[in-house]
Order: sequence, then C-alpha cells, then structure tokens
Amino acid sequence: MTAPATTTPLADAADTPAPAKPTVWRKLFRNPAVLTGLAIVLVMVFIGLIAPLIATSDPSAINPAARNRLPMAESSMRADDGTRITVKHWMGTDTLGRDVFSRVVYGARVSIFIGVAVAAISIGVGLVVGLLAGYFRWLDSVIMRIMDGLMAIPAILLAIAVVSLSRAGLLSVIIAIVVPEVPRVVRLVRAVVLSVREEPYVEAARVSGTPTLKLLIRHVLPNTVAPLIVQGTFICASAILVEAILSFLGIGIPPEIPTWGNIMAEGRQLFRVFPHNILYPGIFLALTVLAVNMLGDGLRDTLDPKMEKRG
Amino acid sequence: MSGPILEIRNLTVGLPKGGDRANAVENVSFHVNPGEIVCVVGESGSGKSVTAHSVMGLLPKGQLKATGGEILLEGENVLTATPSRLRALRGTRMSMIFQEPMTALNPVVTCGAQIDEVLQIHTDLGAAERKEKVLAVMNSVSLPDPEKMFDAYPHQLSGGQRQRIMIAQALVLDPALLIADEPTTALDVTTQAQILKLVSEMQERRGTGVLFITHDFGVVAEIAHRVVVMQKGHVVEAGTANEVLKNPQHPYTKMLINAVPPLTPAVRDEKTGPVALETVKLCKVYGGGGFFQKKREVRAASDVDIRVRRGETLGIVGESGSGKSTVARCIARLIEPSSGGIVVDNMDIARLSERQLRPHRKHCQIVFQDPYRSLNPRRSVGASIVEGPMNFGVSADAAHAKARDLMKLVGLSPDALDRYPHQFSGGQRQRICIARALAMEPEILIADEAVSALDVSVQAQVLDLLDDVRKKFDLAVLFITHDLRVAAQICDRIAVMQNGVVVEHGKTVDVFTNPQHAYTRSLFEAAPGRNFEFARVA
Amino acid sequence: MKSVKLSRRSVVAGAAAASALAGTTGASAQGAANTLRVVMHSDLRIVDPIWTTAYIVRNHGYMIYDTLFALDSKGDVQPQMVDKFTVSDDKLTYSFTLRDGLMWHDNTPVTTADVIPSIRRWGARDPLGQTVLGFVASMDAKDPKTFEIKLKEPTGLLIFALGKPSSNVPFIMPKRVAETDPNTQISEFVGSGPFVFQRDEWRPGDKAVYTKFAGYKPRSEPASGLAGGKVAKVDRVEWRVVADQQQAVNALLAGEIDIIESPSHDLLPLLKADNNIKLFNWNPLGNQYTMRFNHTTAPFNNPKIRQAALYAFNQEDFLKATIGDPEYYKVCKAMFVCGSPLETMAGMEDKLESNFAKARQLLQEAGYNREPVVLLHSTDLQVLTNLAPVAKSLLERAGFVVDMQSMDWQTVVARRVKRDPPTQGGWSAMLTSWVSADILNPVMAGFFNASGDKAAFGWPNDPEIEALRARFARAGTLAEQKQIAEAVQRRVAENPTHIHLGQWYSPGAHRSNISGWVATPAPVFWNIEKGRGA
Amino acid sequence: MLSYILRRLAATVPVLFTVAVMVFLMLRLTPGDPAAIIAGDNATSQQILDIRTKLGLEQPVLQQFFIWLGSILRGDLGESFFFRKTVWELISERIEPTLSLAVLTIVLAVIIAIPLGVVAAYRQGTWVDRLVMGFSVIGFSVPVFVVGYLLVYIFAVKLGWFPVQGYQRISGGLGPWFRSLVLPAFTLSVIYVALIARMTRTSVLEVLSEDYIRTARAKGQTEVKVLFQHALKNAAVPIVTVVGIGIALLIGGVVVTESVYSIPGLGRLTVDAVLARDFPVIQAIILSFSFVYVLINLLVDLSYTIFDPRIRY
Repeated sequence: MTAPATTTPLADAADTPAPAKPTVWRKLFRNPAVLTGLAIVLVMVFIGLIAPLIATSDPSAINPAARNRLPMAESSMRADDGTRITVKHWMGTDTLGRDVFSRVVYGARVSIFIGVAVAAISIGVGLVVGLLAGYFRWLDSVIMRIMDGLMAIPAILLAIAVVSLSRAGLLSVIIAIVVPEVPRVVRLVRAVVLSVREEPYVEAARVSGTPTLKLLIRHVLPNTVAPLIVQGTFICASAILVEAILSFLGIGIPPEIPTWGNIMAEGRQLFRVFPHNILYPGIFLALTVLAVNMLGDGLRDTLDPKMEKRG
Repeated sequence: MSGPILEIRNLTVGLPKGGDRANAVENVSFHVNPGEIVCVVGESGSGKSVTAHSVMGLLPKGQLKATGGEILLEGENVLTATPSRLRALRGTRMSMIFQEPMTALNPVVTCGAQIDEVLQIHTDLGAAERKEKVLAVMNSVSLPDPEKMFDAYPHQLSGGQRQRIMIAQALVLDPALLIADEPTTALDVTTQAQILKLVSEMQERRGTGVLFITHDFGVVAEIAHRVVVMQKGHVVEAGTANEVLKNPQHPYTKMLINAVPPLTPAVRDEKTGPVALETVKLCKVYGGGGFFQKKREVRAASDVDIRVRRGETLGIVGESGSGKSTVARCIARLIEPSSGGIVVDNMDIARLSERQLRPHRKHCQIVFQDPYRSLNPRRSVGASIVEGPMNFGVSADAAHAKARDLMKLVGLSPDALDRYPHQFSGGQRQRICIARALAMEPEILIADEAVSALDVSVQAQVLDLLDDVRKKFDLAVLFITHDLRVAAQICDRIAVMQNGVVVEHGKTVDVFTNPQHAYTRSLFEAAPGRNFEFARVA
Repeated sequence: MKSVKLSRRSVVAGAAAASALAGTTGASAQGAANTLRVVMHSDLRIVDPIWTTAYIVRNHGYMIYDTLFALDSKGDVQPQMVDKFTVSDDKLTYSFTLRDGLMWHDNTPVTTADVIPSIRRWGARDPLGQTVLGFVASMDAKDPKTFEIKLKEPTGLLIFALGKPSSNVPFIMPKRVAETDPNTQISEFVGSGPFVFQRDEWRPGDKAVYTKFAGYKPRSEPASGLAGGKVAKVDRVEWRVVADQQQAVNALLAGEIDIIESPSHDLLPLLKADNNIKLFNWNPLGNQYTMRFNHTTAPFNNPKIRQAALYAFNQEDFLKATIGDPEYYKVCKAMFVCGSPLETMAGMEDKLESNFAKARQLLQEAGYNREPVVLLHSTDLQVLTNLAPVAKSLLERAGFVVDMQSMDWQTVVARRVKRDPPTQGGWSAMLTSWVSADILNPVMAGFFNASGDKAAFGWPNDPEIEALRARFARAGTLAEQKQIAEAVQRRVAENPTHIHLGQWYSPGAHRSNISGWVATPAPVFWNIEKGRGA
Repeated sequence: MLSYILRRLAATVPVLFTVAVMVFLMLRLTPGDPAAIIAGDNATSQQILDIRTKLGLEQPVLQQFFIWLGSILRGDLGESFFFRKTVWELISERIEPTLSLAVLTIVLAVIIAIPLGVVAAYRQGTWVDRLVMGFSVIGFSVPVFVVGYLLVYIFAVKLGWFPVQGYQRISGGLGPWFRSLVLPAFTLSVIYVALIARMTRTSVLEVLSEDYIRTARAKGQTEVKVLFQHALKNAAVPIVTVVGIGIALLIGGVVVTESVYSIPGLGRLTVDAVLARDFPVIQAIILSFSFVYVLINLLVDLSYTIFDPRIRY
C-alpha cells in the first residue's frame, strides 16, 4: 500500500484534465452577431444620451404653420420676443409641425429606456419568485397557478387593458408590458432551479450543512444568470415592439413624450402622403430591435446553447 | 475468401487545431480475420472509438478526418470510397453496435421497423418476406416473443433486449465485419454476460469478424481471441489474448492489468469499533397517492437493516435499480425515508427537518459517482472545500489551512486550491471531493459508485486513497458499487441488494467464497473473466 | 413637385385597383350596383337618437325616422311629416295635420297618438326641447291625423325646435317606443323613414345595414336640405366600419366602397388627385371647434382668468394644426356661426388675437397663483387630436401652467362629467367640436346654458346669461333675436362659458358614379343614385 | 389517458378563476365610467347616476363579482353595456373572421417555417442557415403594422392583387373569403414563421447529434431519409409546443392585424370594448381567450402522444 502523500497528481496516468476552454468573454468577442448587435445598440443609446445636443429643436414644440413638411424642408417660427428662428427639418415635420428628427432622437431615449426598464423589472421580479417557486415545493403550486393565470391572458390584451384602463403614461405602459413577461421569466428560473437542485454539487453543499438561502444564492442563482441575460435581451426587444403596438392602437405613451412607437402611430394615417413620419422612426426602431435580438441570439449561442427564445 | 476481413494500415486521424494533441490516432495498424474477435482495449482518450468509427466512415463531419493510411474492408479501401458506396457497404458488409442501446435506437420507431429499415435500404424484398426475415433474426438473437417485440418501442424493452435488437439489426444481412463499441458497458453484469455470450455465439455461427472495443479487461478475458492495446492514439501492444493478459510486455499494459482488482477478497481483520451508523427497517417508497386513480408504488428500499462500525467498510452491491443508491441518499438525508430509522451518533435523524438536520450534517458525508458534476464549476475548489467547515463556524483562515493539509493528503498540490474544477482531471476531482468530505471531519463517509466513472488505473489509486483515509480517520465507510471486483478489494462486509431488499449480508470473504442467495451466485457467475487469473507483474 | 409625384402614384393605384375590382370585392357580388357602401365617421353602437347626442346616432335616426318639420337648404323650416299647420292669432295655439300615407316599417299607419309621446320624450332630454316644452301648456290629439299644441306664452321657437336639424332631433317614433323612459335606451327600431334598419345584419364594429322602405311616401317637392321629398334611390345602404382612415381612403380609391362621410383632411390630396373620386361639402354650415371651461374649480372658476385664455388664443393656429388646408377652414369670431342669421362679431373684436401681453395682465389682476390647468387631450379622434397641444402651447405662452393629460375620447367623455378637483381625477378644460347646425342660437347651443348644476358639464353659473336666454325664447321676430344674441355674445366675451376656436368644413368623398348627394347639416342617403362604372 | 384529460380540465378551473378575478378587479379599480360614455354629451350627473344604477355599477364590487361569476357559471355571459345585444351574440358574430385568420396564419406559417427550419439545421453554419436565421430575427424585429402597411401598399394599392381591407364571410364564397385573408394572414404569419423556423432548427439540430441518427447512418440510410424519417419525427415535440405557445402570440397579433385590415374580429371587438369600458364584453372575451389558450396547451400536450410513444398519460 503506497502512502497517499506519494501518489502525486502526475500518477493519474491516462487521466489528463480537460483542455482549458476559452473564457466566455473571448468567445463573446469572437461572435459576429454579438459584436454587430452590441455596436448598433451602443450607437442608439449614445444617440439617446446626447439627444439634447443633436436635436435641432424642442421635440414637443409645435408649429402649426409648418406642419407636414417633407424631409430637408426648412421652417421659421416667431419666438415670444418676436425674433424669428429658422430650423432645418432633416426628417420633415409631423401634423403639428414638430420636428421629426428631434422627436426621433429623443424617442431613442424613451423607447430604449422602456425596453431596458421592462427587462430589468420583469427579470428582477421573475427571478425572486422563480427561485422561491423552484426551491420551496409548498410555494410552488400556489405561485405557478397564479403564473398560469397570467400566462393564460394574451400578453397584448393584458397590456391593452392595463394601459387604456389606467391613465396612459410611461409608468403604466411599462407595467403593462412587464406583467405578462413576469410569468415567462418565473418559469425559466424555476426550470433552472429544478434542474440544478438535483446536481451533485448542490447536494454536496446541502450535506455539508449549507443553509437553504445560502444554497440558493451561492450555488443555484449563478446558474440562472446566463439564461436570464439572454431572456433579458429578448424581453427588451419585444418590449420596444409592444410599446409601438400599443401606440399604434392609440393607447400608448402620450404624444408629448416622443417614442418611436407613438411617432409612427401618429404618422400612420398619412403613410401614403407623408411616409417619412413612419419611415424614419420605423428604421430606428427595427434596427434597434434587430440589434438587440442579434445580441440575444449571440449571447444564447455562447452562454446558453440549450435554451430557445420565447420557448 | 481468405485473408483478413478488415485490415487497418498506418491509420492516422487528425484532431482539429487547439486539441491537446495533433492526432486522435496515429499510424494505427492491425487486422481482423474471419471468425475472429479482436478486442481493442484502452482507457478514455486512447482513440479506440475513433478507430472504430473511421472504419464505418462515421467520424463527426468537420471535426475529425482520416489524414493518412488506409482501411481495407475485404480489400476495398473505405477511406477512398464514395459516400454512396460507403452507404452500400454499411449494414451489408460491415455493421456496428453501440454502447447505449437506449439512445442508439430511435425512440419513436418500433423495433421491428428499425430492423426492417436495413432490409428496405439494401434489399428489394417484399414486405412479407422482410417481416419474415426480421422475425427470424430476432429469434436468432433469442428475443422472447419476437411477434410482440416487433411492434414494441425501444423504451418498452429492457436494456439487454434493446442491445439484442441492435445486434439483430446489425447482423440481419450477415455482414463480414461487426464492430462493437463498448456494447456492454452500460449494462448490468448479468445482462452483460448474456450479451457477450450472444456475440460470441453469433460470431461463431456466422463466421463474422468482430472488432470489439472495450476498456474492461474482464470482458477481454471473456471473449477476445486477439487483443490490441491502445494508449493516446497509438497501438502499444498486440497479440493473442493469452500472450497479452498473461505476459504483458509494455509498461502501460502491465499497469492496466495490475489495476484490475482481483475477484478474490483480501483477508481483513474483524473491525470492533463502536457502531457509527445503523438503519432500522429503512423504507423508501416512491409514487403512490395520485389525483384520480392510485399511482402504482415503487418500493425502492424496504426494511433495510445495516450497521457500520468505525473503521469498517460496508459494501452495498447490486445492479441498477436494486435500491443501493436510494439507501445511500436516505442515510445522507438527501431524501426523506418513508419509514424506519437512521441512527447516527445515538440519534435518529430519519425524520428530522432540513433545519433540525443541519447540526447533524457533519457526521455523515458523501462522495458521488460523477466527478464532473460533483463540484460547482463556478467556484474554486478551495471555496468548495472550506464551505462546509465554515458553515459550522470554523474561521476562514483555519478552514483554508485545513484545506491545504487535505489537498496534500489526497495527493494534490495545495496551490491548486484556487484553481477551478475544469482545470482538473476526473480522478483529481474525485480526490477533491474526498477532501471536501473529509473537511467536515465526519464519522461516516458514503462513497456512491465513487470510482465507477474512472478508468481502471485511476480507479485503483482512488480506491487506495479511500482505504487510506478510512484508516487515518477511523471512518465508517459505506461503499456503494455494482462492481464485485472493486467490492472484493475494499470492503470488510458486503450487503447484496436486489429490488430494494438486502438478500445477503456478511463478511466479504464469506460472501465471496460461498454465496448463500441465488441472486448473489448469479452475480458471481456473470462477473467477466472470473475464472481467468490475470498476471500480477511488478 | 411632391404633389405631382403623388397624383401620378395614386392614379396608377386607382386604375390598377379598379382593374382588379371585379374579383376583389366580394360584397359587390350581392348587387353592389344598388348597394351604397359608406364609411361613416364612427361606429354605430347606440341606436337611440333621443337618448344620446352622438352624431352617428343622429345620422342613424335620419335613415329610419322621419321628422314633423325640417330645415331646407336655405335654412328655413319646412313641413315634412306635417301636411299643413295653422297658428292662432294670439300665437298660443298651433294645430297640425299629418300628411297622408305615413307608414311605420311594420306597415301600420303613423298617427298623432305616436307623435305626441315622441315629442315629450325628446323634450325630456334635448336642451332646446326642455326650453320649448317649458312654454307648452298642452298637447292633444284631435284625431289620428291632427293634433294641437297650446302654449302658456308665445315663443318663436316651437316650429324651429320641431325642425331642429341636429342632436337631438325630434324624431317621431311609434307610441310603444316613444313611451320608453327617456333615460333608458329603446330596444325596437321601427321608424317611418325612407330606410329600414336591418337589426340582424347589424354588427357593431363591422357594419350597419339599411334597406329601402317600399312603403315610404316621399313629399312631392324635390329634396332640399333635410326638407322635401326623401326618395330612396338605392335598395341598400351599408355603413362599413373602417377604423383606419388611411385604409378607408385606399378602399375608396380601390372602389371597395362608394362614400367616405368625412375623410381625414391630410388625405384629401390623395383623393383630389384621383379623377374617379369627387369631393362634396355636404355640410355647408360646417363645424365649430370649442374649448369648454370647468367653472367649478380653479383656475377657470375665475372669469378674468377665463378671459385671459380668450385673449391668449387665436383661431388660426388651431385650424392650421387640425385642418391645415385653408380651403377647409374659416377664422370666424361669430359664436352663432358665420353665414347664419345670427352672425355677429359683437364683443369679440379684440379677443382671439393671441394678445399675450393682455392675457398676462389679466392673469395678474386675477391673482392667478399658477394652479395647473388640467387639459384633457383626446388622442384617438383625428379631428380633435391636435387641438389640445396647440391650446397648451398658447396657454403656456400666456403664462398659464398646463398639465395636459392624454387619453382616448371615451375617457375624456367619462372624465369631463367628474366634478372632483383636477388633482383628484377632475379637469379644467377640454376641447371638442360642434356641428354648426346645433349652435345657431343661444337657446339650442348647450354650452350657453349657464344654469350652474343643471347646465352641461363645465357647469357655468351666470344668471345674466340665463335671463337673456329666457328672453330669446320668447322673442317673436328675427330682429329681436339678433339683438339678444348680440347681447349674449358680449356677455360671454366678458364672462366666457366656452371659447369658439373657428369653423371648419369636412367634405365627403364619393366615387364619380355616385350622384344626388344632398347638402345637409347631417349626412343623409336619400336621393343618392349609384350609376354604373368605376 | 381519460383520467389525465379530466385532471387537466380540472386544473384549468383555478387558472380561469385567477384570470376572472384579475380581469374583474382590473376593470373595476381603474378610471373610466361606462355610464358617462353611454350618457354622451350634455348629460347631467343625475342621468349618469341613473345609468350606473341600471348597469349595476353602484353595488359593492365583491357583490358585482359574484353576480357575474354566478351568471358565467350558468353559461350567461351577460349583455353589452352599449350594443343592445348579448355578449354571446357579439362574440359569435366576431368569431368567424378571427378564427379564419388564425387558422390560415398557422397553416401558412407551418408550411413555410418547418422546411426552412429543417434545411437550416441540416446546412448549419452555411449561408442557407444564416439566411433563414437572419430572416427569423428580422421577423421578430419589424412591427406587425409596418409589415401590414407595406404589404397593402405593394400588393393591394400598387398591384391591386388583393383587397385593401375588409373581410368576406365564407358564406360569400371561398374565393373572396380567401382573397380577403391572404394579406392579413401573411402579415400575421411573419413573426410566427420566424418563431417556428427557429424552434424547428434548434430541435432538429439537437436530434441530429443523437446516437440513433448515427445508427441510421451506420445502416447505410440516405441523408434525406435520415433527416425526414428519423430526425423530424423526434424533433416534433418541441415544435408542436412552440406552435402552441405561438397561439398566445397570435391572439395578440390578431388585434393589430384586424385593425390594419379592418377585419371585424374578436381582436377589434376587444379594443373597441376596452376603449368603451364595455365591462361585460371585455371580461367575457379575455376569459374566453384564456380558456382557448389553456385548451390549446392541453391539446398540444395530448398531441405529444402521437409523436412520442414514450409519452403516455
């Protein structure tokens, strides 16, 4: 019998460690989808941030005299002190003579904010509820029944009801979009928890007397991060879309807060006469959502190949 | 025709860039004659499966590619054959059976249809004739009631029956070459024995040449005519079964053969330490209840009475589904027993709630089968080891100091503490798991198939380690295994389980020398290479 | 340049669509030739024109009901169901005779027994009706064809009221229906008008269907305004709901429908550019934009502050922002509508000129301490959407603090009747639009009712105005009426009940094979013919 | 099997109850007064109060809820506040267009998406794959109504192949019915195709890495048959699942599509009802949509047994 001390790791002859995998970060930055997606998103965010600097005029300043101007048209408006200011409308003006370009860049702020906020909130709520549901059997059935209930109501209908029945505004819209998303997140988290809690290393931790809460945070929670990041991007993307749809149905965010959605919604009646009202915000919106989705796909492929979007 | 059915000449298969070596296999040459069983033996990563797959032309596209040499099937080089020609050869001249019959059979197609498919592809027989032929072959692999099996789905069959279906489907067109890739590894010993018997029968009756891939020298001893030993993609030794097994030349071969535990138990002195663990009529029942109609119950363990003393190793031996792991998990209180008692440290912990349980956790630790899932991939091994002690109020420094000692103890460098699991090999991880268990200073250590997933050489070392720590800390070890050889080597006493019941219980020597229960005997009957004396060479 | 491109584009579109027409419109399968497919300004949901003032319901009323009197194209009241009537010399007794052959859609004759309860029910809800019935001593049926109305004191309004052209119109309904409680909707739709309502084909949100009433006996005179012979020249009228203006126009261009009651002004260029389409201004009197104050809460509970708004506003901005094309709007400071007998500028000369200096000064005098103006902004009705933002910016430039709250029109309607303080779901001001025909004098125009709690939402309380309105009701001659109306307008200029923000016109659009559309305050579909061809 | 179905149906009861409670509270606790809307302009506060009382809106909320619940259980969905019609009438009028649109869309989507997905999976990493995936991402990214307008402009206004808007009932002949639905169905199916193609690709990819695919090849089976005989059937379950999930998505899309093409379906009815605060209608619709959703999930689960013999209830 050889003394254990003498059996060095080298002794494990045909038993060599798995070659070290490239780190997640390196993989991410090799992924073209992630890179392009990220790039576009960042540009959009940047535009939103510097909106006050690049906007050619106050996005909600109306000018009835210069309504429905075509792109590149100029208009002048008298200020209270009688002086006249001349503005060039890169993207034309809408039916109130508001400068579409300025509205679009300010719209970037709100639209992206909505996307991020919805993603953050629904993930936050979903994570907590999901962890609880996943780990405590007795809570599980109760929570999941409620979630099933929420799931059963078609998302858009729920959103329509929430927004149009409460006072239309940024907050109510965000809530309206969050509510239907939460159960999806909860289910995702719960699924992860259920699979992880059977993992030997979690059981090992249990056996070594790790308190449940610690167990959740230390060993279970980290496993939810990857799928949640991915899910988050998809929620963010769809939130931006849903906002647009709500606006389209005439129950979105009030027009004096410009979002890509409600700029398009306002412009849609004049689609054939003045397409620019839909065209420009449309391009920005589609581009952003596209980018976020690409980012999400890329993230999924690298972080979490198993999972499939909206599944 | 004479001459080898299969001849492999200087086969070299390249690995994609960034692998741990340039080629999966390098200059491999050997041949298979008609009516001959050639075993290719080697541990994981030896390239034995790659060799087999390149013969079938089934190397994963884009990842592996034969870069040199040739593979002659009845004189025809399959490496240069066109895809359609290759397809024509598969199933007719050469065919293959795999390790996991469950996954190797299409779960949504009936067994009959899957055998029939071969005929559809390669013959133009009418439906009636085909069915006839299929039933015939199913008969020949002695499947009970072929008519019924024909329309059964894979999941409705037992593991052994599935493997028989695979064999039937491989042999239905009498190929010249049968490639068997670890065909029995996933099966219980008794089933394994039957399948091995079947393979050699078929091969004799039909004069098929068999290329048999395995890692188990027991199996080799059982059926091989000739043996090819592979290591890291090279053939290190080849010869007749007798030559290689009795008189190995290459050090690696010697090492492997030495590592095979003997079936004859070492004589061990009676342990008289205090009783550390006792179970009283331990039962675990799954299922039951049900909303509308009563679900059928599964008695995973019933009335299990076992007792383990300090310093003693009790082996629980049984095949899959015997309930041995259930017992272990009950004792570790990962699951709650349905009834009965678990006395640890003069305290029945069977009914305690998670919260009440916590203080008692330290008494009993467990090491799991799969080393790759036993450690949290996101935490350094150090963190994993100190977690337990710190749960019980040990200071961080103290815990870390202890962790370093334990790393030394299990034969790893203390500096490795802040490395992450993926940087270690399977064996090393299992050592770390043992260290983690020991960190709790338990009285009881449960090893649940702790060495089953390891290659023989590594297995031997980990077994040694377990025995060492038992001595060192006067542990009561509960050793769960399906492998009689392993049990023979390490256990003081053995409990044999079948369908949740302990059918035999006694000193290892007694159980091995004259087994009382029929089931125990059948287990010994089945043990591969039981009546083969391996060379013991230094 | 743009317009040229446009016209070419849409001509192509029109032609292409027309060529594909044969297959596309399955509706045309069942006799499109004599089916008039119309897109109205909104969806027909409620079907009791006495119970609600919604214009779509009024239009529905004109399809299936008939009226005793009616306004002709010159603005004079002419008998419609009535054959002839006489007034006693003391102007206190009116006696009416119904003309022959009046039939209900269930082919029972119309009698005075139906007429009187109908007038009563209308009088219970309509503001003008309430005033007029105030003068009525008794209504008695002499025989199935003649009835008599006795007054307490003379009024010039009785006949005018019975011919009231717009909401609520005194439609005549069968006795059993007319006796329904005024606050309950009627649930039977039998009328005596030129068209029959097909209840089983009525799908709210989809379409309402009317068919020609064979038993209707039109007057012999040619149709003129709402008066004259109501001859149904198509077998079937379908009101199609096309929620999306753009799509409605596309559909008209494609020939899938025949008429749009009032297409969005910004889309008119498309229609003008297509020579298969004709525009027709069916309501020459037009409409009037209005901002209503809530007199019960700060800041607009103070007349000076209301007047400040009157100074701060100018009609041009509102009209530009909503209508755009000057061809379809008219700046008009006459509250009783330019082009009507009571047109006058009295008291308004210096107002509505966006005189912010004057406005600020008034706010100061009034001691306005920046209570926010809660301005209700409806976002889903094209013709109203752009009003609130303009009001907001003008008010702000005058020094008001404005909290504009956006919501759909239905919510505005719900909100504006709430009397709570603005902070608790109340309101300070809202904008709407009136059909000019509804506001031709201070008695019929609901917003002049200043009787406090009994007044319409906004609840102005000004005894002086009420006194003037009472006098107006008694006024015998037009001259007298003119002089009182002027007084009312002067008073309102000092103590505004609401602000009129200019007149606008919304032409209907029809395919060129449609002819005979009559100019009326409310769109009507008798006398319209549908010829062959695109 | 039967007991399973019964069990599942029983399980839907609490779900629908939750839905009922949530919807009901949502309606009652939010501003907007149907009575005021019904009363119309220049209605006095007294008239409005009268109407509220008539509509039973003056009773305590809890009481209202149980009255409503009671009538639902009796199968009576109540009467619309506005239209002199029962909710049941309204819904049954509107069901045909929505159903037609939904079915057509699903069929369209499945026909297009599944082959795309399979090909993409088989040619993983090639330009075909990228093209399909690219399309599916775009499908997720463009708002439905934009797609709608573009299609209308091109195929109805410019080319005049299809009607611009409106819906033709089946009773008016299959031809017109179909023509009137082509554009809406396409519009709606875009996102749906994206979803299904994606899922098909993923699950086929997963199956392709299974042992029994290797076995099939080892038998000498041709790639095409490996793909469609072995892979697709095993990949079916997740695909069917996503089709089911998609129904919820579909119901949302229907609302928009119906507004764009002014199709008199349930989606439009919902929006109108919500805007008009027509409580009985809103409650009924959302409840029935939820029921449909639950039902579809049940059907999906049952359909598993067809595709996978291992699944037995």
